[in-house]
Amino acid sequence: MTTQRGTRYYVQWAGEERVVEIRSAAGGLEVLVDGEPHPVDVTAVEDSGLLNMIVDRESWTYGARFENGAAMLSFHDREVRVPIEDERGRLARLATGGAAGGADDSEITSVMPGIVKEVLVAAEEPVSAGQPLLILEAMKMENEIRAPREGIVGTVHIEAGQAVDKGASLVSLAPL
Amino acid sequence: MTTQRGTRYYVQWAGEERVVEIRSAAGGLEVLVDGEPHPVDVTAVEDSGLLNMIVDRESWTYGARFENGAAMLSFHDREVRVPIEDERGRLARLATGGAAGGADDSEITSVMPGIVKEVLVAAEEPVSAGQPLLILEAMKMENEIRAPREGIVGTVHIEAGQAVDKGASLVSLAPL
Amino acid sequence: MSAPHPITTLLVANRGEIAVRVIRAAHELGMRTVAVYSDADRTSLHVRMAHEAVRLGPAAPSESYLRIDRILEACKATGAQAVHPGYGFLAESAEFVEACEAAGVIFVGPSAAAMRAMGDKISARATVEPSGVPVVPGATLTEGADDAAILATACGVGFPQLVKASAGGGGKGMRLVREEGEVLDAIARASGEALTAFGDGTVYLERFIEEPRHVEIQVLADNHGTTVALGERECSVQRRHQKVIEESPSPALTPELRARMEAAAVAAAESCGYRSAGTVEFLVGADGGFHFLEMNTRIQVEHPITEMCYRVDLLAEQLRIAQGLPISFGRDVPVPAGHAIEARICAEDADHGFMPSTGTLGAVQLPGGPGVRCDGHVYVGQEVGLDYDNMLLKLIVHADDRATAIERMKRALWETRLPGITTNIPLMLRTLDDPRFTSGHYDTSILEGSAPPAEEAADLVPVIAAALAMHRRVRRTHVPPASPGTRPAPWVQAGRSWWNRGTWGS
Amino acid sequence: MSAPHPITTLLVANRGEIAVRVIRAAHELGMRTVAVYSDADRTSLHVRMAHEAVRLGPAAPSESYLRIDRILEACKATGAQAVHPGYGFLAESAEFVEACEAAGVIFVGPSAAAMRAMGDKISARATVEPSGVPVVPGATLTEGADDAAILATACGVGFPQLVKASAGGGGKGMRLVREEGEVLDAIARASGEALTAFGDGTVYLERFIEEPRHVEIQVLADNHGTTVALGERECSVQRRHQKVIEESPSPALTPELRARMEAAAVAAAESCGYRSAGTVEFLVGADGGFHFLEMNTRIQVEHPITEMCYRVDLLAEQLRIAQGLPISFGRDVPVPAGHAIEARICAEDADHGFMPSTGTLGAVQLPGGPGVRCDGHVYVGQEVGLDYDNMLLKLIVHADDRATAIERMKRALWETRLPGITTNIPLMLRTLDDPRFTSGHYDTSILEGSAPPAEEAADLVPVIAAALAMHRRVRRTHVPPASPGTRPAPWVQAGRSWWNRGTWGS
Repeated sequence: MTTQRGTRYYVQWAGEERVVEIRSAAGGLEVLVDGEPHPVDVTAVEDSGLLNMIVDRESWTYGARFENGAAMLSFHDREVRVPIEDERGRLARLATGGAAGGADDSEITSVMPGIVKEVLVAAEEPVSAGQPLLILEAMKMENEIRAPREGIVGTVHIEAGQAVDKGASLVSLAPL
Repeated sequence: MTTQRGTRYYVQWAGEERVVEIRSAAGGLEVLVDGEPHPVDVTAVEDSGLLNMIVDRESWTYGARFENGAAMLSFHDREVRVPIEDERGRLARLATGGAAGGADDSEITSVMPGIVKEVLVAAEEPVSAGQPLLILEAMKMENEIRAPREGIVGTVHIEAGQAVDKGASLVSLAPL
Repeated sequence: MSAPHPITTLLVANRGEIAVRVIRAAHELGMRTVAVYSDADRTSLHVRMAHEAVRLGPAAPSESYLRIDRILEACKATGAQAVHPGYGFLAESAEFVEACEAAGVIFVGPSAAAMRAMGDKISARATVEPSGVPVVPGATLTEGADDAAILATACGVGFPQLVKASAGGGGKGMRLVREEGEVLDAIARASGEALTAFGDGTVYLERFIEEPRHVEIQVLADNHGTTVALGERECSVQRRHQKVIEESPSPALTPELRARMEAAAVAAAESCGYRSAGTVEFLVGADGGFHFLEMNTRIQVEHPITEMCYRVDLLAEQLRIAQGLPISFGRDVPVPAGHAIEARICAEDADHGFMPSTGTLGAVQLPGGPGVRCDGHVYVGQEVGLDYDNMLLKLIVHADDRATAIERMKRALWETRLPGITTNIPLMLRTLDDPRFTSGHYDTSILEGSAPPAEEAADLVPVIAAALAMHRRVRRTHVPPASPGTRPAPWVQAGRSWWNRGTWGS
Repeated sequence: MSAPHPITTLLVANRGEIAVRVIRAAHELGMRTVAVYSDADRTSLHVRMAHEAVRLGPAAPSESYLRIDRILEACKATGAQAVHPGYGFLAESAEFVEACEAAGVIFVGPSAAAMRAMGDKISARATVEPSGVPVVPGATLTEGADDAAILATACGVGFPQLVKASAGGGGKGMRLVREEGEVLDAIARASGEALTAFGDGTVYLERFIEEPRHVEIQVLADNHGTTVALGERECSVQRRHQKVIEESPSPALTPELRARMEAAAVAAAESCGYRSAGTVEFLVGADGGFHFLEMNTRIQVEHPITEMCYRVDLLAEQLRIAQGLPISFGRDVPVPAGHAIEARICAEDADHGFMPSTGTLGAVQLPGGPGVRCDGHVYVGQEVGLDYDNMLLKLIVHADDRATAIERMKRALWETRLPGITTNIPLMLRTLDDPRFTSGHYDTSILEGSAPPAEEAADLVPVIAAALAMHRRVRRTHVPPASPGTRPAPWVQAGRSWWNRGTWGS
C-alpha cells in the first residue's frame, strides 16, 4: 500500500488553525487532523441535504452550506460557522494578500431585506464578537446586526434610513 | 378575447372516455370536461412531488406518476390508475392500430424481484378485474399478482419456479 | 343531544398552525372545512388539509386575512354556517363578530360585548373589579394634593410602587418607591417632571410586582350557565413579551393559590358574560400575591399544555359551545395529571440578535414517540418568508412529572430537523438546561443574556464535519445511501472499509 | 433510589421503529445509546439518533442483526453495559440471553429459562396449566381406544372440537365435530387417514374456538416480587396472522372478564418466573370463554396503545427493571382512561394482492395535533427496500371514547403522506368505516374480501387530476409555489385569475 498525500483543508476553530488531510489510500479513506488519524464513515441522506458522519464511532447528522469562506454547519443543537479553505483557495488568497478566512469573509451582509434604523459603529472602530453594529428593521421588528467575531470596522456601506436587500453588504470587518 | 382551442386529453374513467380540454385563453386557464367548464387552480408544492388542485373550490392534494399509458394518482385515501393520452399519443396509437390505454398497457410487469410459485391462468383465458394471475414469492411471503382490469390473457411469459427481476413482463392482457 | 345550531361546514379564518389545529378538531367532529388563503399561502398545509379553499387576496394581512367582507363572502359561497377566527388577525375584533352576526354566520368565540369589555386594560379592570377579582393596586394623584392625602393614597396602593405620569409614557417621570419615607420626595419630582414634559402634573401610583411570573388560567363557558376553570399555564419564559416556553402546572403555585386564582378567573369571565374558551392572565409576585392583568378572548397559542394535562380538546369544546351544546364534561372538570411543556419553534437566529430566518424547508423531521405532540404547519418544500409570524411549530410534551417532561422535551427538540432555515432550537435546549428553569425558580428575565457555548479547541467534530462537507463539494461526488442494488461511491466504501479495519481488525 | 445495576450506555440490537423507540426511552433516562446497523441501514433514523453507531455487516439478518458475536463485540467496544433486543431478530433467543450473561452484559428482558419455558406452545401450556391458567381444552386419543373411552374424552374436551392427526399437519385427517353424535364416525375416519398418511393413527382433540377474538394482556414484572397486569389489547384485525389494527380496551371485554384475564396473565407470568415486560395472548370465544394461546417474552409492536390508556412508559419500565429497580408505580397500576387505537402503516399495495411496495420516500408528512402519536422510522429520502419488514410507521391515537378515537385515527390517516411508495392507508380507512369495526362486533376475518370502492363516473376529480398532471408534464412547466418575490408561472396565475373571476365576479 502506497501512502499518497491527500487533500488538505485549513480550518479555523476556537482561535486555532487545524489542518485536516483527507487521504484516499489504496485500502480506504483516512481523515487526519493535524496528523492524528480519526476513523470516519460519512454518507449523505438522499434528497435531504443532510450528511451523517460516524467519527470515532460517534454519530453526527448535520447540514452544511458555504458562505463567505466558511462552512455554516447545523447540528441538532447548535449552528456553527467554521472558516475553511482548501489548498487552492489558500494559495490564491496568499498570492493576492487577502485576509484569512476567505476573501469575502470581511463583509457583513444582510440576511433579509429591511430598512437600516441606526448605525452603531464607525470606520476604524474596534468591535468585540457579538457587539451590535446596526439596527435593521424587518418584519415590523428591530433586529440588531451583531459582529460575528472581533475585528476592526473597515467600510460602513450603509446609512440610517437606507433600504437594503437580502445579501447586501452592510459593514466590512478586518481582523484585529 | 379570442377563444383558442386548447390541449386535449383523453381519459378513461369508470368505463367511459372523458375528453378534457385545457385552454389558455387570454383571460385565464380553463379546464373543460366533455365541454363543461370547471374552475381550477393548480400548483406544485416545491420539492415535494405533490400537486394541489382546487377544483370546483374543493382542495385535493395528490401525487402523480405515469406508467404504461396511465396516470397513477395517489390521493389521501386511494390510489387510482387512470389511462390517459394526449392528442399526439392518440394519433400515433391510432396510426399503428394499438389498443387503447397505451402500447405497453397490456403487459403485467413485476413490481419486485421474486420467484414465481404458481401460474394460475393460461393463454386465451378471460379474467375479471382483481382475479389472481400468479403467485410470486418475495420477501418470504407469497404475493398474489392480480389482474388490474378485466381482459383476455395473451402470452404467459413465465413459468412456475422461474426467478424474475423487477419490471419483468409476466403476463400480457388484451381487452375483452 | 342534537345541537341547537348545528355546524356542518366551518370556515377557518386564519392560517398557519392554528388553522391546521382548527381543521383537525372540525374533521374529528365530522364537519366539512373551508380554508381561506392569501397568495403567499397557496401551498400551505391548511389549504391542503381543508375540504375547500378560497383565495382572499395578496399576502398583506390587510388585503387577505383581515378582509371581513371577503371572509363573509366565502362563507356564503361555501355554505359555511360558522367561522373560527383562530388567534391573531380577526380573533379579537368585535367588529368582525358583529359583521358575522349581521350575515347570519356563527362566530366561534365570545360575544362582541364581552370582547369589547375585555378589549383594553382599563375597561377590563373596571369590568372585573366589582366581582372581587384582584387587580394591581393603583390610584391617581392630582396635582397639589396635600402631604397627608398623598401618604394615605400611597400607603393604600402599597410598596414597592411605581410613580408615573398619567399623561405620559416612555418612562418620563417614572420613579420606583420602596418605602413610605421616599414617597413625598419621589412624587414631587415625578409630578414636576410630568408637568414639564406633558403640561400635566397628575401622577399614577401602581404597585410594582417584583420578579413577576406570568401565569394564566384557562376558562370555558357555555350557553347553559356553566363557566369552569382548567388550571393554569406558566408563561414566564419570554423574549420581548413573546412567550417562548410554557408549562402546566406552574412550579410556583400551591393548590390553595391555584384554587383562588381559578375562582378569580371564573369571576372575571362571568363579569363580562363570557362564552367559549378564554384565558385570564395574572401577574404573580414573589410574595405569592396575584393580580389580574388582562383577559384574552380567544384560544391561546399555548392551549395544548392544558389539553395534555386535562385530556380535553379545547377546540372541540369551542365548536360544541358554538353549536349551543353544553361543555362535554359540564362542571365535572377532569382531574389533571402529570406535567406538560410547550416550546415554540420559530424561524430565527437566536444567537445573532434573533434575526428572522428565511428559506425553503428541506427534509423536515418531526419528533414522535410517547408523550410528544406536534402542532405545526411545516412541510417539505415550504417557503419560509417574512410575510407572517415566524412560528413554525409548537412542540408539546407530557410526562408524569416535571423532570421527565423536561427530559422528554429535550429529546423531542433533539429529534427535530428543519433544514434550510435557522431556528431557536439551540436556545430552547440551553434554556431547558438552565438551573433556573430546572429548579423552577425563574421569572420573565430568564432569557436575558443567554449566549451560545464557546467554541472548544478539543471539540474536533465541527472541524472534521466542515472538511468532509467541503471535500464532498469540491469533489462534486454524489454520495448515495447504502441500499441493496446501489453500489456505494468508492470513497464512501473506502472510508467504511478503512474504518472497519481500524475498529474491528477484520 | 440508586440502581443496583446502573446502565449508562445502552446498545440497541435492532433496527426500524423499535430501535428508534428504545433510543427515545433511553435518552429520556439520560443514557448514552449505541445503534448497530447493516449496510442497508447506514442512513437509517436509528443510526442518526443514537450517540454511537457500529456496523454489523451486510443486509441479510444472518450477517448483521442476528450476529450475536458482533453485537457483543460492539458492547465491549462501546462500553455498553446492557443490550435491548427490541422485538424480532434476537428478542426471543434464549441463546442470546445466555451469551449476554456470559459476556457480563445485561439483557433487557426475561431470563433464558423463562424464555425457554414460553418458547413453544406445548412447553408454555405445560408451564402455565398448573397455575390454573385456562388453556384450549384438548386430549390425545391413542389408536384402538374403545367407544366409551372415546366419547368420554371427547365430551371432556367439549364441542365444537377439531380432530387432527397427532403426527401430521397441513389439514390431513382434520375434522370439525359439532356434537357428540358425530364423534365416533369422525374419529374413526380421522384416525384411518392419519394411519394411512403418517403410519400413526393417534389423533388429538382440541376445542374449536368459533369467531375467535385475539386479545392479549400486558404484564410487567420486576425483581422485587411484583408482577402486574395493565389491561388488554384487542388484536383481531389481522391479515395472514399479521396484526394490522389494535385497540384498547377491547370492545368485547366486560370489567369482570378483564379482571379474570388479568389474573390469569399474572399467573402465567409468575409460573415461569417472568421479569420485564411481556404479553400473554388469549383467544376469546363468542361465548366469552378465554384460553391461553402463548406468551410473548418481549415488548410488542402494539405496546403504545397500553401506554396511551395507562399513561405509562413501558420501555422506561423495562430499562428500570433491567437496572434492578422496582416498577415505578409498584402495585398501584394507574387507572386507565379513554380509548386507544394503533394502525400499522406498511409499504404494500393492499388493493393488489398486498404486494410489497418499494421506492424512495419523498415529502413525508406525518400527522399531529391532540391525541396523535407517531412511532416510525420514516424520513425524507428513505429507500424502502425488501430487506426487512415493510412496516414503516405506527399511528397511535387516544381519545375519551372509542367513537372519537376512530374519528381521530381517520383524521390522522388522512393527514399522513408517504409519497414514493404505496401504503395500506386506503385499506385502513375502509376498515375504520366498516360497520363491523365501528360496532365493535368483529373477529379475525374482518379484512377478508375488503375491496377498494368502484370507480364512479360522476367523480371527475381523478379525470381532471390526471389531465392536469399530464399537462404539467407535457408542457414541462415548472410551477413554483406562490411566494413573495416569486412570480407564479403564467398558467398558474392565469388559472387563478380565471377562477377568481368565475367565483368572485371581481
